[in-house]
Amino acid sequence: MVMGVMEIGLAHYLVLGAVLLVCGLVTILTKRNAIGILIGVELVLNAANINLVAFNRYSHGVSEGGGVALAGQVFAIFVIVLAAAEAAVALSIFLNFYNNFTSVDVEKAKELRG
Amino acid sequence: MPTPALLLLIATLVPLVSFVVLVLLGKRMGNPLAGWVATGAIGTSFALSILAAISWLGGSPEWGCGNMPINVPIPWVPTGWGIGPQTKTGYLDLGLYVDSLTIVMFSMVCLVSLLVHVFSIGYMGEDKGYPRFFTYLSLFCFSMLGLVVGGTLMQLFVFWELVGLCSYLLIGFWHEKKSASNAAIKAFVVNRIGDVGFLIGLGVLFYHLGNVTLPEVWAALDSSKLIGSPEGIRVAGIGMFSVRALTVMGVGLFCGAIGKSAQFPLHVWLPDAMEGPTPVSALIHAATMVAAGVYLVARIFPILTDGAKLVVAIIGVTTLTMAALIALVQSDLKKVLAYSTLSQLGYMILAMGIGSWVGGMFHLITHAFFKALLFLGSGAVIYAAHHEQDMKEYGGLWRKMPITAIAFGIAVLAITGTPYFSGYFSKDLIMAHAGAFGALASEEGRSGWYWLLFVLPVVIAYVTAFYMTRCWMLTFWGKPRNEHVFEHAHERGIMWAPLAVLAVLSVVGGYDGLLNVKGFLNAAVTENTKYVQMVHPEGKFGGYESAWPSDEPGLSRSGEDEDHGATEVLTASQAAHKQGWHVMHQSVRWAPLVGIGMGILMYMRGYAVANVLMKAAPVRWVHTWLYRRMYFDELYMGVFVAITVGLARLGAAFDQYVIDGLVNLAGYAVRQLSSLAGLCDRYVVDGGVNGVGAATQGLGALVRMPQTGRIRLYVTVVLGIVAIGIAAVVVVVVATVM
Amino acid sequence: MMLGQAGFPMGAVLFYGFALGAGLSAMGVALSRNIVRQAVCLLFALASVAGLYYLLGCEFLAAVQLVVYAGGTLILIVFGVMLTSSELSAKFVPRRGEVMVALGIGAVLLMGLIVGLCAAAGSGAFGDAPLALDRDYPVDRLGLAMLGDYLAPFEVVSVLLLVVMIGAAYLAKARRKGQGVQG
Amino acid sequence: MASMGLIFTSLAAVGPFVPEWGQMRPFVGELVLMGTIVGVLLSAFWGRRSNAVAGVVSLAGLMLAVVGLLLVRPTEGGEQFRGMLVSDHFAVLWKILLLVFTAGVVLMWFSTTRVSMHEGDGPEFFTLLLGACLGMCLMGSTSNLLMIFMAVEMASLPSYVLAGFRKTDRVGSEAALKYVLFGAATSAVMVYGLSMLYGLYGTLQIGELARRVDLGGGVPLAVAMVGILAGVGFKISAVPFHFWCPDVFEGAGVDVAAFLSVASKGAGLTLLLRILMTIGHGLGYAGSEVLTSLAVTVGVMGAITCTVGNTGAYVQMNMKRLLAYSSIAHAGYMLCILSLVVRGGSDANGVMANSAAQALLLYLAVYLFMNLGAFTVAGLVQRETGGERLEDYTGLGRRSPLLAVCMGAFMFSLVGLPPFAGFGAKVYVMWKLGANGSWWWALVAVIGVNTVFSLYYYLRVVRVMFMVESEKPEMVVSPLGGGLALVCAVMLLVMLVAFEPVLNLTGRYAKLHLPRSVPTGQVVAGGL
Repeated sequence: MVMGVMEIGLAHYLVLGAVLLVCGLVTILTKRNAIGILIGVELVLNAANINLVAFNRYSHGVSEGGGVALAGQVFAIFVIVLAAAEAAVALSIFLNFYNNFTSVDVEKAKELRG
Repeated sequence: MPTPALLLLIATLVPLVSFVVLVLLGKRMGNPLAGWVATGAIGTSFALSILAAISWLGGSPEWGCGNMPINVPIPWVPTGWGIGPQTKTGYLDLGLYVDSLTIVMFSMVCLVSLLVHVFSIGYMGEDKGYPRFFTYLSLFCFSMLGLVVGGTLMQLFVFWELVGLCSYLLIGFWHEKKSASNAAIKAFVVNRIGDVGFLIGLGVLFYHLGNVTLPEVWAALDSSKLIGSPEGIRVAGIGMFSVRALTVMGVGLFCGAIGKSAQFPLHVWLPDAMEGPTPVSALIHAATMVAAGVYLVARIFPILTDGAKLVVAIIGVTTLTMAALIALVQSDLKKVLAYSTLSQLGYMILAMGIGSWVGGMFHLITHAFFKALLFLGSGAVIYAAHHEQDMKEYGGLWRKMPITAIAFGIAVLAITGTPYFSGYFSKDLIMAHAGAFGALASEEGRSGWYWLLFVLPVVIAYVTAFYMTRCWMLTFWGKPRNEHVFEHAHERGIMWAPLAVLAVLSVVGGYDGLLNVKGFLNAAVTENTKYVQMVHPEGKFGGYESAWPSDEPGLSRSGEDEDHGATEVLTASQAAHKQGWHVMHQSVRWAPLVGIGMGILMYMRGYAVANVLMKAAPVRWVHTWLYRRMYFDELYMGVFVAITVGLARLGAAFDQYVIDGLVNLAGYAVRQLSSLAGLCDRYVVDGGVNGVGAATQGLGALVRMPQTGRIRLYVTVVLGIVAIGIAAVVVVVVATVM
Repeated sequence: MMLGQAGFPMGAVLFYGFALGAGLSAMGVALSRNIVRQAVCLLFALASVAGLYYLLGCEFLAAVQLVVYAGGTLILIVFGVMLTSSELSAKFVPRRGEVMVALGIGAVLLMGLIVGLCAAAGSGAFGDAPLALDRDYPVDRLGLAMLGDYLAPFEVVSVLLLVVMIGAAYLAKARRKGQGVQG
Repeated sequence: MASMGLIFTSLAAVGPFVPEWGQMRPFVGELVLMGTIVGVLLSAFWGRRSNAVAGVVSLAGLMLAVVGLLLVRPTEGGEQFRGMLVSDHFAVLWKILLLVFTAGVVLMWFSTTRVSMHEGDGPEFFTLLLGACLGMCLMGSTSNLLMIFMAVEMASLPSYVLAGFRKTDRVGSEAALKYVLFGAATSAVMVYGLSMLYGLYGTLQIGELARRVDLGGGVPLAVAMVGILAGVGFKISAVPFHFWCPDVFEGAGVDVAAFLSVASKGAGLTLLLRILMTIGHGLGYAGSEVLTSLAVTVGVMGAITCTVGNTGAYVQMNMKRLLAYSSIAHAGYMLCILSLVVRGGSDANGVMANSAAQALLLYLAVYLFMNLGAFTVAGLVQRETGGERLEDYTGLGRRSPLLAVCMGAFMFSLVGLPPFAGFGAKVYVMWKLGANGSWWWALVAVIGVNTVFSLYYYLRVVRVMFMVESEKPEMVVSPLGGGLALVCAVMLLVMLVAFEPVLNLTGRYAKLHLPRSVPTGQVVAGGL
């Protein structure tokens, strides 16, 4: 596959995915607000989704029988659903933490250690 | 299951039942019922063991000889490989093995245990841990008896650990005493070092053979097969077992015995183990458990290569010499006895090393009687003296405790090898074989150093007589050095009765006619040889016959050496054997007399003569060196502490390069170092245990360093590792592409 | 309809637009210190990614992304932000060292991934099947796949959502009266 | 009528998609669990007694599921639901163990937690518990990347809530926070890795994927491996993904900690085993470098994990934290087992690899009772004394001989000392590793050294219980709790005495359904 600048190929999507991944990870690492960390996780999941969809459309879009293969897209849909579920659980836990510590600063959470 | 095996099995289980009962109900039973329950249990075991012995003897026309050993293998864990037609192939077996040795050993353990139980009812009568004590004792009896009847090395190991556990519990019985719990930990740790060796040996054996049943192992790895094939033993269906592997295996297994029988260099735990109650010292740390090491060597004897045997002999002779020298100067009554135990165990181990199977086991049995007597006697003294153990505070006690004094005196005579006491027969047998070993070695043109294996024991025989006499003199003779102790001293019936029984045994234990221990042991050799040959026609109960004929010239015949030589054509080993007896009689004939005489002369007036001698500088130096137990504890301590400090420094250096956790760690390191400083003035075990502990703790501190409770640090560590990993892969990929 | 006509590279321009939107918003998320601003950046990032899905011909997925992700998850997050709003003004400033470490890790990862992925894509490790972009497909195929090949995960996710909702509702419920300190 | 017609028409349309009973039967455990969840939710209508009712309902459901699984014919194996799920012997035994264990946790809840729980919270608690259990069941029988992700999330999400279930408890909420953040991060990384696998090989089926694996993967393959290791390693708490474990165990309730210690780790290990074995089988076990590098990675990870666990436990004074580190150590031992799968190569049927499955099942079966028992005792002590620190165990030998003896048994078993089954399991593992020869001996050595390390802190508990006197009053132990602890201890004894039946049982179940392997000739060459 020729990779011209104006010819959009798989690699373009993968690089974008990598950028999102790294941004997400940096977010996870630097934020002290628990919700901020959750936002970072969402970015990482989006990176994975971009990969999945791009792979599906560029490389693995045809099943063995010649039909349409949808594995990547279906995977992406499930990831979106689970991200929503995970966010719900995480936020409820943050709220509970907030109730107990009156803060969502994860640096406050160091009573358990050693 | 044949009757003797069944009886012994039941006899083994009875103390277990007693243990369970005491665990559940011991506290409610209280004093003295709990003690009587345990005593009843071991009494039952003893009765059963006598029955077993009778049925064993009844099983053959002539007693002992000609019986087939009873081997009852029970397939346990399938392994998929292994040798042996006797059992289901490919199983790790459990089982029972009964031969004449088992019978003798079992009866001895039961008898001594019974007497110690009875004694303890008196001795421990006022202790608040009375039910707990008997609970432990019952567990110990079960474990020890299990060890004796166990038919596989695997089982030997399991019960080995169990007796170790009991020993640990009983040494630390008075755990509120810091020294007692330290001693318990020391014993535990030092024994584990030995056990590692045992496990390695067992692992090598099992890995190659897939079977650990005693007769199978003997038959497969009989070391006499090496005589024809110097490169190793070929085992059918398994392959070659090289001499080196055999030696490693043998020495590894022997390491277990080094730990348990407190041989050099792992001897340091036994003297400290005297922190336990005195009956425990008598039972576990003199008569039975520490002898288990010798028993183990006896059981693996046929598979020991010459190299391994030499190691055994050297360890034995080192221990017996060292311990006897240290015993010369100790002032704590129990410490003297502990070191004399070490020395006597050294004799037994030496006997095994030079091939005197019967001699070693014979000495084990007789030693059990007189050493139990010595300890129980000392227990009676200590009990009478308000738990004062220092001989400096005794003196003149025979007037208050005549029975104890006489019994103790008999034991002293037995251990010194005075003619016609039990120790005489067994010890002389060992030394005769040592002499023969030397003779054989020089005949084969080996180094003259082999004679040391004879000379040192002989010299130490004189020393033994001296220090045991010293012990008796300082305790019972002379003027009372502490009026308070003297006033308080008295005797109790329940405590002197076992002494009397043991005194009788100490006298008659060695005769051929009465207990006939030696006859049993000779029979065991014959039986095992026959049995192994039945299993594997080419096998032997190896090594023994190649050194000496099992029926050695008895004492009665020792005077008529010349006649024999004229009529028979002797094999080389028989000739050497005869020469051994000859040399031995020349050397040690006067040992008891000289030693005892010296002792009496020197300590007639208490410490007076000794104090004069101490004025001379070289003597004082030697005395201090010996009194501080040749500085072994300090040496071990130094090594452990050095390692600990080194590791701690390493850990501390590592810390500085990590951003987080530094604060936590600084505090930790300070505490660590301060505890190290406090460590320096303690004993070696503290040093050892804490050393290992601190090393692990140091590692633990490193491991827990990121565990600061900060979730972001956790994630950072994880992602950092991931990033490094991926970067590494990129580098590799790029490098391959380039 | 995907890549536009020959001549004007419509597809490429759209891609770069969405990609820049997604990338810059993501960086905004990573670098902003204000949680509200982060949430807004995330919204833009999600929308841009939806645009990319559309560009790739996955209209349904794009819709899901917008409805579920941007419309659901993000709203949840904003709720979370508001419920813990007493600290909105408080800036949790990370330590400089931590930021440096994070950026270091990020840089290493980014370089590694870009080099590695481009190399892999260039060498055809991801399969060199012809571009399937011009193959149109109706949404009902996706629906059939959900009830056919992917029936098991579909069912599992229903149970999962039930359980998770119960758990989340339990934890998020306000403290009841009389509920003392325990444990 | 019209609507009826519509329903029938739509049913007919959906018809082909509804799985047959034969396909569903191996998953009777999961089906019953789903039903039980509904039942537990209904139990909330009992009003004031709903806690106990919910507990009883879930207990009954778990038992029913076990019975259902026991009735599954051993021959029913294969891929079901279009390759999404796999049913085989291995999965069945794992599910039985898991369900029995969860039932044990429910019993434990009755004896330790029930009184301290608010009335009306029970249905939520058991819904979450059963939901997590369902996810862990699925983890044991999936060989599809999507299902792996689903199952891991299904197991994780309820666990996060469970960790913080005591809402007003500060440390509890802290534990939940850490757990969810750590878990979300690792699972996101895992999805990214899975996307790489999909991109490389164009399939979500591991069996299919294994046939296409080669070394050309380069960075994407490495990312994928790291991703899977992160996601599964988080469940196993393998180093370096173990950080959450001590904090969460300490902060969570004792019943939750017990549940996570065995179920979560076991599920992760079974999943990893299946992945490794499927890949190994797909590659034909022919000493492929991919497989070897995987096995070495897992083995090294296991060695490091057990060392970290054992040394970390060294100075812990909190019983739950100590047990957390101990569970990390045991996860390490079990990871070492997984490194065995690479040696399936010597024979086409993968008998060696099956022996790894057997060792894992055996270890799990033993580990289950050890940990259930130890946590039960910890819970009972906590309930009586209100404390979970080691000081609270002083003189336990006098205060409650039954608990102390049981705890002693668990500690001995955890060290791996006879006469408890922990000994047999450990020896068996070391032996299987040793029998493999070559570098596996290093693992045996590591396990040996670690056993020595672990001796100290386990025996310290025993020492505190029996050798330190205390003035504390005698404890009243609930018969249910004491009985549970006793049963666990007795099971440990019995499992060593009857070691062979246990071996036979695990051996019979240690068969995995594996897709056909590559025909010889296509195998990627390479040496071990």
